[in-house]
Amino acid sequence: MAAPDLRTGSAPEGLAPSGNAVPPRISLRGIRKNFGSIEALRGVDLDVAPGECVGLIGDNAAGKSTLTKIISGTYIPDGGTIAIDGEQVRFTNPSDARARHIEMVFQDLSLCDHIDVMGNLFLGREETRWSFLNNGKMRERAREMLDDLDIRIPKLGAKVAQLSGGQRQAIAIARAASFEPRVLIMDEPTSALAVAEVEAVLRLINRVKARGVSVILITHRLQDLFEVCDKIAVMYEGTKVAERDIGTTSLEDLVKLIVGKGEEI
Amino acid sequence: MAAPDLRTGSAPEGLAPSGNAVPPRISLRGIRKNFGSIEALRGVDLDVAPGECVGLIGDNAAGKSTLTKIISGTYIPDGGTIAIDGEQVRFTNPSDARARHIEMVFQDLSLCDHIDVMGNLFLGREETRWSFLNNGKMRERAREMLDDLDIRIPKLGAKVAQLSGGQRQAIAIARAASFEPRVLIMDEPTSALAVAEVEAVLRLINRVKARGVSVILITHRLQDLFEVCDKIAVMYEGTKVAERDIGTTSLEDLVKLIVGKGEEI
Amino acid sequence: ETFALVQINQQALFFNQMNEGAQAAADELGDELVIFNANNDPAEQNSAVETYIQQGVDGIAVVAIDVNGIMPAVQQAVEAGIPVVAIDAVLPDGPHSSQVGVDNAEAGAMMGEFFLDYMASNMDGEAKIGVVGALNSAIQNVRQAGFVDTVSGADGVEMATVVDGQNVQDTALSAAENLITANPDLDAIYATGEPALLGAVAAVESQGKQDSIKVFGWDLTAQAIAGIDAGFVAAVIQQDPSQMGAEAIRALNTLAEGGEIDAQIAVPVTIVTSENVDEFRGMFE
Amino acid sequence: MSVAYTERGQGSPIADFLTEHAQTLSIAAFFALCVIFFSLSTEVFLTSGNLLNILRQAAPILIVATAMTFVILTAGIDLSVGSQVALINAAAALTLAMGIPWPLVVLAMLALGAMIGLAQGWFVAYQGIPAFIVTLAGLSILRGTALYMTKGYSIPIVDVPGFFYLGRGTIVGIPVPAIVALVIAGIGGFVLSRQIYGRRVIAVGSNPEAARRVGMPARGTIASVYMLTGIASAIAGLLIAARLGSGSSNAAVGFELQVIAAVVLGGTSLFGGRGSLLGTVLGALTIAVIGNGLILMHISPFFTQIVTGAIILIAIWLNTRIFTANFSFRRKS
Amino acid sequence: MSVAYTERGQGSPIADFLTEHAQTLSIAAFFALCVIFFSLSTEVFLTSGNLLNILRQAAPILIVATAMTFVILTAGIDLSVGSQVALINAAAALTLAMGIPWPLVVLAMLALGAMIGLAQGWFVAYQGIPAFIVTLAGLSILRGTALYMTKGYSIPIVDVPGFFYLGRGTIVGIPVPAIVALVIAGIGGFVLSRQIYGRRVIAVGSNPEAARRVGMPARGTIASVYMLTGIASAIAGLLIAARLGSGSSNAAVGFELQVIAAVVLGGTSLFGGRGSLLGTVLGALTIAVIGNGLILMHISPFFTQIVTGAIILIAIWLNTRIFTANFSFRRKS
Ligand SMILES: Nc1ncnc2c1ncn2[C@@H]1O[C@H](COP(=O)(O)OP(=O)(O)OP(=O)(O)O)[C@@H](O)[C@H]1O
Ligand SMILES: Nc1ncnc2c1ncn2[C@@H]1O[C@H](COP(=O)(O)OP(=O)(O)OP(=O)(O)O)[C@@H](O)[C@H]1O
Ligand SMILES: [Mg+2]
Ligand SMILES: [Mg+2]
Repeated sequence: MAAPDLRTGSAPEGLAPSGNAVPPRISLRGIRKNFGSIEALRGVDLDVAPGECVGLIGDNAAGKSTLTKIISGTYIPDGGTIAIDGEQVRFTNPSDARARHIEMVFQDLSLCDHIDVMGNLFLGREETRWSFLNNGKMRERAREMLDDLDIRIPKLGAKVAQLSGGQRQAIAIARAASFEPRVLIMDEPTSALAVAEVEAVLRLINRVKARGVSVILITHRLQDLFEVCDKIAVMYEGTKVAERDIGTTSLEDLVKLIVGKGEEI
Repeated sequence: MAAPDLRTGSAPEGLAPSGNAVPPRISLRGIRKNFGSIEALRGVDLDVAPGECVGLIGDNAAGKSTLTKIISGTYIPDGGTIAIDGEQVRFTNPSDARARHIEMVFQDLSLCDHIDVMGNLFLGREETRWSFLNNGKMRERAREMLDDLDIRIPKLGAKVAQLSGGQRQAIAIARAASFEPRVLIMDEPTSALAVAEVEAVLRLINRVKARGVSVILITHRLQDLFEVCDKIAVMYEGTKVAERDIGTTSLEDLVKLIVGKGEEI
Repeated sequence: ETFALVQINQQALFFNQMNEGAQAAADELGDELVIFNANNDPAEQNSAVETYIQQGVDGIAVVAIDVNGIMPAVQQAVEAGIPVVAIDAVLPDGPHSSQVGVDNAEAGAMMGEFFLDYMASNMDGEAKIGVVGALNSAIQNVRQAGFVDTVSGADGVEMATVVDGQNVQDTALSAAENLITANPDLDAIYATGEPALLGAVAAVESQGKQDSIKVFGWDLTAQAIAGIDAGFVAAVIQQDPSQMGAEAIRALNTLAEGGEIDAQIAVPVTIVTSENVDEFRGMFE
Repeated sequence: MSVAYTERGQGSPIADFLTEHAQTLSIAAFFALCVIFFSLSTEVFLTSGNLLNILRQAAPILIVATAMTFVILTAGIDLSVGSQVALINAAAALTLAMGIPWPLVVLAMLALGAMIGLAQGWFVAYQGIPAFIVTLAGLSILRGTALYMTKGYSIPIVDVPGFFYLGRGTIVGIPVPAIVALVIAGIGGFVLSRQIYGRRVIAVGSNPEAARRVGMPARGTIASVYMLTGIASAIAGLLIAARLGSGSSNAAVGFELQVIAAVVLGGTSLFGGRGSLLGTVLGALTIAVIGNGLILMHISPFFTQIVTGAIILIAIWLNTRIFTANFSFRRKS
Repeated sequence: MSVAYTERGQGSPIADFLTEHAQTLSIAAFFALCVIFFSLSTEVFLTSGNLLNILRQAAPILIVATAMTFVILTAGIDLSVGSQVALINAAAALTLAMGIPWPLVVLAMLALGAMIGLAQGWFVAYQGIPAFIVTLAGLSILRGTALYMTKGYSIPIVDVPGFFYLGRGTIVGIPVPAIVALVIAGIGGFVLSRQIYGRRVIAVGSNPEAARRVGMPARGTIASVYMLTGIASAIAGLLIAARLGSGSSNAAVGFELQVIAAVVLGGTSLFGGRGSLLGTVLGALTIAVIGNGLILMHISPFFTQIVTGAIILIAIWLNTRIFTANFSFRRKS
């Protein structure tokens, strides 16, 4: 299964541990997950190298969100192994994953409606001085975080419940991308964004990739994949049915793979 | 403003009331809406003819969702008038709009998490016999409704909280489209759908248009507009800044209009 | 003059009759009377006394929930020159001017003696007795202790369970029913207060045990009189709450006019049985 | 690396059934446990007399808990039921004492209960005031009114055999209150699962804004559930009056918490949208059985409160730990 | 049909401020109204003696309501506070009667309160049992324990002047309990709005799953708020014991509902995530002022319950009708 003999401990970004091949940043083997009678995942393998962006596509209910939630510690898998930088790990809750700098943009966004924009941007990562919230410092950084995404949010003090769908999504993206992730998982991050904002997110992904961050991008906008991804994994009914390098595939090919009309290798 | 002298009463589908020009199915004039200090809408006019599909596009937070929620009776406008088939109306809550066969797919879907798929499909439109739920009849129709959308939902008895994002969205679409609407409003209905499902929704829109239903489609997937829309309205910061016939515009043109770099007529 | 009466609650007839007696006495003497209902919360009683001190009433009568806990407030009142008279619940030694009412422990013991006599003469000298109490009422705990201490050692008496009616009649009813089913051979029930007695009477009726169970208790009601008439209620201690209230107000009035009063003002109790029940019928028509 | 395009298998439907009904199953199991335990440890428990006793005692809780299930399903709460019972109890005794025929009194009390409930429901549904506060105020106002009407006297009800029959009579050996309670619970369960009204209640509790948007009479539905608790409290108040043969403002103190405990023990979520009436029935019976069993076991009365509380905690703990293994996060469930 | 691309204007920030703080403003206005009304209708109300009295009397509610605000912000509830107060009250009296020095007793009681709270919090947070049921069981168990310890009698506390000072003393003329209460409320407000702990409490109440996903110690936070009510109840129990000079299992009957009423009156939502401590303080003071004012006005005791309930209903009605014009739909707000 996963290369078990590699030494543990996180190697510096982009540097192989011992002259050897770089172990994948994330390596999943045989991941299974059932919800009651539904087999959401039926044994999925996936590798993501440092600085690589993997596009995860598939039909609705194929299990994409479930797979990424397992990587981020939100669900505990029923079977299979997860290795980070060659070291096998077991996440029992999301803070375990966060401790390893795995950040995720959830499909349902996971914002706190009663907290303002700034508070949501820093949720779980508050700047504090002796346990006091350092609002001044947070306000400064919040502006920077949002400007990166080209989004118009006039008031940082507004409660997020009152924002438009796109504004809310932008906040979730800014939050995940800003705290030096080593793995960034984005579950349909651009579904509610307008054209310019989508471009900004794609630019952002390319920027973090260049810093050595591994990215997993779930999206149904297949054309976007070609702008940022290095590799595409296709899921179908809880299994991974295909993997393609971006150079060797085309939009039509992917569409066929998704619906299951491309049944070869 | 709206032609006020046309006789009231709903004319049969697609038929002009008195040899004259058909009044628009929906006619908005000067719609304004404030939330606290935010001017969400600053006076918007919009006409939709029977059997016409209007694409409503614009940057995030431009006010698209707010405008459509006003048409569906969810919000009460602070100013302006709404006319349906030439008759001026005032909606005080969504059932008023529903009584006039205005159905809407909400951006946040508005599903009841604790109710199963079938129950959500028929929410507010339950089949009953002497106030008893007629589950048999509903089950039959539910399958039909979902098959139209090409979506895989194995169990009609599953609670919708457990479904994937795309499955949930499909339920909301099926619900709005199935009860003989005269106006169908869809707020980003395809954002979470996979490729094949998007095509199915677009086909569905063309089908209902052919039956004389007026459709308002909000989407950020601009290429889709060209497959179903007759007219595009562009919003910017709470106003409508442009309207285009589909034949006279292009993707690039629309992108410019959205971000405000196309400042002519 | 203005006097204040700080009451425990108004859910029992007992307290309301006390209020009425006090009101009548006040009217007769030309005084104003204000009544406060603490709804069983001891701290509320202290708050009320403090408020009346601020307002400068001329005398305070108090029926304490927490006999120790009321003392700081009594102290404050007396220091502010306002005389205090205690009714019913017996306060520990303190600066209050007088104690009006019944000694519940003694009356409980008296009922115990009555029960032993009754058992000897009417129950072949043997009886199994259960208690319907109200553990959240200190006064009723005193009544229970006075009774139980008297009867428990005696020959022929078997003590069954104590059940808690919580001073609520429907709770007392369920508890008493369960007491009866749990002890099919039960001969007698002692109920320590009005809700408990009401519950016990209804339970005996609902279980159809009128022939085998005799009820002893506190505080007459129409149902208790009906039970006496039917023969299964053997004896009820009847206090005279109305007179307690009246005596307290008269005492306060005397003090306000510069007179002197006794430290103990006793208001006697009567044990009501089928023999003397007619005297009390009028109160409940 | 080729994988066939295979469809997911159909997992066992039993697993789904268990997950779906975990709450009801677990309270049923706990109820059975209690019954077995008390049967073994006391002789009297399993006698028909005692069992009928339990049913009669549980009737008022069961009736009000049925209506309370609807209220809690809408994510509301009704703290005033105890006070409503007391008010009806007192009002019934007073009107009967005035010589009004008892069937008329019963009808009038039902109407009064419905009106009180509707008034509270109006504040909750149409004025948007939290149910907790409305019914807390109701608790105080209604108990005060009962007190005022009776002046603290317990009002005897004499010589109305027809009325007494309601509280004390039996039909083929089963106490009338128990029959009334079971019929009401049955109807409640039926309405909840099969009627459009039940669907509306669940929809409003699950997502009130969605219910409104699809054109359901959301406010009307919310107001109506308080009318249900009003009517149920009236019935309970009448049964208690008929059983005790008297009416008093002191009746049913603390009743609201018992009722809510029964509903929650039965697996209905206080956040609305999820619950079952069968669970409520089992919850109410469990509470009644525990109360009865502890007395039969001659537990010292000083311990009964402690033991009752502990048992309830254990019941719901088993419920969440053993039976609901997949219990994810509090609010979601 | 040309429209320029103009940006939205900046609306008045006052409108936002009003919407944001509508709840607190309205309870403040209602509080002011009550004060003015009672000042005009009774002479004694506005004397410093009476005002200090009100402060002293309100202190226990205020202290526990401060902690309860945190609990309710997490969408929880603590019904056991009254029983906790009674237990601490009784335990303090018993230990003082054993001759243990009072500072030691105070510390021990605080520790006991914290432990009881933590135990309940553990069930809620780590076992996923609804807070309503856990604390309802706690209500029963703790009150039963207090009853058992005191056997239903009240335990006198004698000759502990240092301890009495806590309940009866004054500092520059202000009662010690009032000072304690205001300090605690102040710290509470500060923690809630400025400290990371307050942020966590609000996040957990607003969306527990989101809080968990961003790596907040969601369970720990939930457990901790019940520890806060435990400690606050201990303080309240000690103050009441010191004020009354006795301990009794009957202390603080119905206290939980008063405390929750104060919190909700102050605008904190029972669905979690939204609330303010200033509102809670005003809510608690309003309840205390109404109680005091009605006594001063010599309202017949038969009416006080009715009037109190009605006033609370009116207060919250004004709150939602007049001040929160934009109040959309119940659950959302
Ligand atoms: N918490 C849950 N409980 C029960 N079933 C679940 C749960 N989460 C997911 N599922 C089921 O698992 C399957 C996969 O869901 P998942 O959300 O992973 O799909 P997806 O690939 O993300 O789809 P989409 O593109 O629509 O978002 C679905 O059939 C769904 O019903
Ligand atoms: N209920 C509300 N309360 C306060 N402000 C609101 C509310 N609803 C919308 N707004 C504000 O109105 C503006 C327009 O929002 P709207 O949701 O209509 O945008 P949109 O065009 O649909 O954007 P998107 O494409 O991101 O969905 C936003 O600034 C938003 O913050
Ligand atoms: Mg998904
Ligand atoms: Mg929108």
